[in-house]
Amino acid sequence: MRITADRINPDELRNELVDAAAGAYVGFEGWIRNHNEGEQVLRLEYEVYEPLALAEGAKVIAEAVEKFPLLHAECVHRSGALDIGECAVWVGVTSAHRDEAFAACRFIIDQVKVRLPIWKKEHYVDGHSGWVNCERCAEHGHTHPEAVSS
Amino acid sequence: MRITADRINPDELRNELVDAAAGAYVGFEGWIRNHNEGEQVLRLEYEVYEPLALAEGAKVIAEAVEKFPLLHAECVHRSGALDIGECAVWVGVTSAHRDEAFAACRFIIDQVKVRLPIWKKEHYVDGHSGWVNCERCAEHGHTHPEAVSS
Amino acid sequence: MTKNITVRYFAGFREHAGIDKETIAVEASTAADVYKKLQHRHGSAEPLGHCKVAINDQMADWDAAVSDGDTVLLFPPVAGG
Amino acid sequence: MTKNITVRYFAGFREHAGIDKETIAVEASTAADVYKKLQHRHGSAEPLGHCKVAINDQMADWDAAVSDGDTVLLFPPVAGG
Repeated sequence: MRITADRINPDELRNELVDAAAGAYVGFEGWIRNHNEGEQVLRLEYEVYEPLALAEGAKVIAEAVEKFPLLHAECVHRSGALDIGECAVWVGVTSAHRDEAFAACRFIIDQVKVRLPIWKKEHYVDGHSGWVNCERCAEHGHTHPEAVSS
Repeated sequence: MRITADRINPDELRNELVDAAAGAYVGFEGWIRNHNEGEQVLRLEYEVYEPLALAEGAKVIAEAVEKFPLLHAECVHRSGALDIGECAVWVGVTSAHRDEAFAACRFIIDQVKVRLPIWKKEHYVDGHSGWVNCERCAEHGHTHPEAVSS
Repeated sequence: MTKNITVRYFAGFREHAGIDKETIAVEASTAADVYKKLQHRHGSAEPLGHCKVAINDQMADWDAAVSDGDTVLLFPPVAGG
Repeated sequence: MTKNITVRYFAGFREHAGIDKETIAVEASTAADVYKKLQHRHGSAEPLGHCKVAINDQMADWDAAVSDGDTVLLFPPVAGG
């Protein structure tokens, strides 16, 4: 697990997973969309609490390696300000066969999204901004600071 | 759908799918493993009947676009001789959310493997070679020319 | 009825037949009939259900009718990826 | 029993509290107790179940015990990726 303030380079990361015993590589990338829940997004900031994001991410990857017969698995998450189209998170997995590569890649991104102390603040075209709720809490909408007064 | 005798460049292909509305990219790559069913593989040849591989591949991608709300989907398959570690097939899919990107990428590679007129001949370390059976027929083992005499 | 059919062999079928193409005069109504007539050329151990066929560059079912002058493409089990 | 607890706020909690860290003297047995005492600082509308907590840089359950001198990290709902 890695956290970086620099642009993610999926090609370079993929090459780190190369293995002559690997028959399948599955890569996932989360890109910054220009819209979310009906709002036009201009740019985005990730706040990451690194010590625990790294520890929890390493745990997620270790769980994937235990669950599935993998050769390699890695995840990199951005921190700081990102523009539309930038890669916010990359997950890469290699294995002998594709079943486990797909399953493990999916497992890792699902867990990373709900377990790592990472927060996303979207800045919208109309000037306001908001912290995006986690996926499990999505039915409650955004946690705009205005909306959570005591 | 494309067939190429040249090295596949996943990074270049991925960049063709970039879209500001995309939140998820899933890429699959099939790599030449150094082993298959207990045999040490030296290198591999793909025979492709291009007119129908292209037509059937385009049909598979069109089916994926109909089944799932995708932004873009593409598949490239190699022909000719490949060495261990080379990318034999690449599938890339972009969509707003990751569910459909994973599902569509999986759908495309599964269909490509069983529907396109493409054949794989493995050359083994011990000098012999054999045509690899399709996945659905895998329980019958290799179709070595010697083994299919009339 | 005897028809002139051009048959194309691929992969293991071609290696087994030793040629990639031939035109034969054959009594056949369907693609499956053509396959059966040529079993000795392309490895009869392979069940029909594992193989595919195309007629004039269109994927076809084994029970598709063949006409005089057609080209029948015999595909052994595929293995892309 | 009153304990000295250092509390760290993240993301929306930090913006709401207007500070990222403070040390308070608080009567609390568990992490949940600390959260409840500080509701006015970090947006009480957020149910505990949506939030996470760490004690001294270890992820913890809300019913984990807090000791004098601990650092409690309050995480609003996460949204990686």
